Amino acid sequence: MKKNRTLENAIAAIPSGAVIMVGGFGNPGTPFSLISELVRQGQTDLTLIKNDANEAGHGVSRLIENGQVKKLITTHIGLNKGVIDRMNRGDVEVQFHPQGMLAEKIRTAGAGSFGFLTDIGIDSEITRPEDLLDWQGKTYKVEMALSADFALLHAAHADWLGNLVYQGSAINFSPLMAMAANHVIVETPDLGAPGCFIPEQVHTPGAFVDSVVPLASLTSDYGILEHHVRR
Amino acid sequence: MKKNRTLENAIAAIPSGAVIMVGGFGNPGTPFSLISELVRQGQTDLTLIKNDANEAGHGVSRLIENGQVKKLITTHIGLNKGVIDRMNRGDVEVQFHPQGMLAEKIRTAGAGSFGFLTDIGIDSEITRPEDLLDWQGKTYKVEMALSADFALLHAAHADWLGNLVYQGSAINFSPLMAMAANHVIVETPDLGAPGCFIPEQVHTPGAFVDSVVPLASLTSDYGILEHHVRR
Amino acid sequence: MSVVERILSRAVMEITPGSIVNLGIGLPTQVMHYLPDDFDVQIHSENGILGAWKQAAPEQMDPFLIDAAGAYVSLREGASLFDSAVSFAMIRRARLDLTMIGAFEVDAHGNLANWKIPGKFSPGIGGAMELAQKTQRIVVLTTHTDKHGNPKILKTCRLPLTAKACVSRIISDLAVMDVTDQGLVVREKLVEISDADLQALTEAELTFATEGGTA
Amino acid sequence: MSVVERILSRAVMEITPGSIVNLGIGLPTQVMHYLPDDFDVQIHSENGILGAWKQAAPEQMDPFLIDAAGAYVSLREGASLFDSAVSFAMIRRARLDLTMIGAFEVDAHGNLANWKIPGKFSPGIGGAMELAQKTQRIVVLTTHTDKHGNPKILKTCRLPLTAKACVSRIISDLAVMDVTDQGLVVREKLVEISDADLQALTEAELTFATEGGTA
Repeated sequence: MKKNRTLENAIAAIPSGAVIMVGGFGNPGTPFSLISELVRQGQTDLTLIKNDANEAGHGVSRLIENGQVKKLITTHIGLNKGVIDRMNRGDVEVQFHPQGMLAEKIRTAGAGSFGFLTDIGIDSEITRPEDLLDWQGKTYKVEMALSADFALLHAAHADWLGNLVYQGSAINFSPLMAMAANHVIVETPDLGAPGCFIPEQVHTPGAFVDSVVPLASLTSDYGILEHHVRR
Repeated sequence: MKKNRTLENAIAAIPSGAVIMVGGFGNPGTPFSLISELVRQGQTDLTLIKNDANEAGHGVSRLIENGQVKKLITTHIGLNKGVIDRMNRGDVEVQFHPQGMLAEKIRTAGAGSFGFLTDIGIDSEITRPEDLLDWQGKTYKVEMALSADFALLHAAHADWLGNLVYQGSAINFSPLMAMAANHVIVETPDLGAPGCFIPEQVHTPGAFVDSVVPLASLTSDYGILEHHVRR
Repeated sequence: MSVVERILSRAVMEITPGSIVNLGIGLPTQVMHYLPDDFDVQIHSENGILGAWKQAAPEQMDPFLIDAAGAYVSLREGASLFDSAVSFAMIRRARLDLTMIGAFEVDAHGNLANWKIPGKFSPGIGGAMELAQKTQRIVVLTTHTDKHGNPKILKTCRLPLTAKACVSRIISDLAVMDVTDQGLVVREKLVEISDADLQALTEAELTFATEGGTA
Repeated sequence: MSVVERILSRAVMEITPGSIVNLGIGLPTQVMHYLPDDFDVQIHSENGILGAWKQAAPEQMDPFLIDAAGAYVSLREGASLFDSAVSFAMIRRARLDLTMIGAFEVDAHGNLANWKIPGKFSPGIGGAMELAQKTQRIVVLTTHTDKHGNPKILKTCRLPLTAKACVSRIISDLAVMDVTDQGLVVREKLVEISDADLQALTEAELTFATEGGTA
């Protein structure tokens, strides 16, 4: 069953108020084209789940700058002073998690489980008394699963069954989000026919993917950020 | 740092009484050569964690038949009547888990977490009242993490940093066990130098692996089981 | 047509094009051999395969590639291979459209017992609980009675349950029955048999949607 | 030699051959550039890299391959790339030998505060908590005092903690100090400074293992 969709159709499935996971750690893995279309279509009151806020004028930062985002669930936004300012002004609610806890909360939803027991941050101010569980003689912090209505992902390669292969450091949260979201939309510059992958090398099996959007080319968004080049 | 070991040296690290995870679902992924050496060295009072008990005369069944195993933590031993009989006689203690729960308990230990909340089997006789947790208005079953002293794994390909690539249906529990055991021993018929893998295609990063044992060849244990061939 | 053939040839009609299907150990795994070679389906095997297919020719048989029942399978184009945690994530996230599964007992409430006969047979749970509890649609394949002629389709299961209220449809060698809020409804008969005779072989009460129609 | 150079050139000596090391954002990431090109080490970056290495030549720079600080890295032979769950599993399972990390404050008990200055700077937690809490050895790289000359090495941290009692060693621009059960012990001085002057710049009480020895 072919999962190919146009950019417009794929994003039109998203209603205002949706909870959306967005792949990417910094630029790599950020689905810039899907995000651009979401900016164009203008859905509002979105809750975003992404490792970071990208940088000013890029990726999810554009959704935040455009006032489409109610809440951001993330780990670190230190490279985006504009979003920090909006958070401080109360324009957007920001919820921070330790990075591996965010990954694991998403993965837990993706595994069809409801929460997990950890000791990360258990002695820190991020842990509230009501998060603590005494169980079989020890104390744990309970981290609940984090799911979403949609996931927007970038894959280096895909086939039209939805099998995905990622590249470089662009893997990051994407395989976890593919498992955790109810409707998974993937953009790719390289859409092949089934059989184009070695089966052991598929990162995300097509069963987790709902829509695949082929990109004719990658815009400059996907290129080198000159200010991160060491001189 | 080279992680190459001889078969004898690698297995000699295991003391009697050890808790050992063994990869493989049926034959594929079963580290027959590591197991043979463990039979030869004769460590006893072992606790094994493996999806199944292999078949009579093969793999972990040999350890059980040889009286080296105190306890088996598994999901299904229907293809091994001899081990079922030993279980029924009380010669070996057998603990059953739903297959995906066993996988997830191992993976939870591998993620450095302590347990997870599920609803699998919550209405069945496998769930005891003391496994149930009321949390934020809902009832969950708590499944605790399952770790081990050692993992014995088979990889189709490895390098001497411990990077592993599996093949076919031999992936199964191996990447999870590599994360969950304190000392991970891997056999492989194809040991290469670092650089032999495409970095995105490594299934188990070398950080999780302690010893790699090169095999000169694969014995008949690794071949087709004629009685499973459909005529 | 043997009893098994009758069940399998009806069971194969349950598989809709484009779907993801798990075929349990026993009768269900044999359904694959009734599918046309070009049928658009992805067979999931819980040991880490999506896109398993019929046994390869002898010279292409791969000892490192079996399904959960131990059979040497091949792979279709577009297949993927993955670890057991991902495989069961797929199941628990309800990404499977259909699981066909065997039964020791099944009942009018859709309860399924297929993993344990206390004191007699206890090989373990395997993947059955998660498949039964989480697949979107469960179809049970079973002989209508056991080898002693006793009903396997009961008012209420007596054996330890695999999962509660999970079964949508039962295909036996005699009939196709749906689990509904009003109990079991016979949709088709697979042999010439009267309503009364079919009911006599069934502990659960049957309603006949086919009454006076097909036989 | 600048203050930064002094810290980094001492810090690089902490990296033992064959080890797995994470270099935190800020000063620590720059330590890599002080390593010889053939040094046997695997640099872990929490965005999913084991075996990250120095920036590639411009024509080989890959926009899809950055470290956690955003720098365009290359890969060494034997590198692997993986998802964030695996990356943090590696951290929480203590498969990292060493993390070098920056600090707002660090104290005599080995407590570390480096993620939040309430009311002033709150960019998020990132990977710091898990790295600090779970790496086998934590070495803090920091200027001895802040830009106003106030001590950063305290009796007890005042800012929200990243992790308790996690730091093994502190390398400042002035000295190398170990966290011990008896408090901070100065192992080396990196500049000509008297014990009294070093103590004056440090809120935590210092013990001088180097007393009368090296200066």
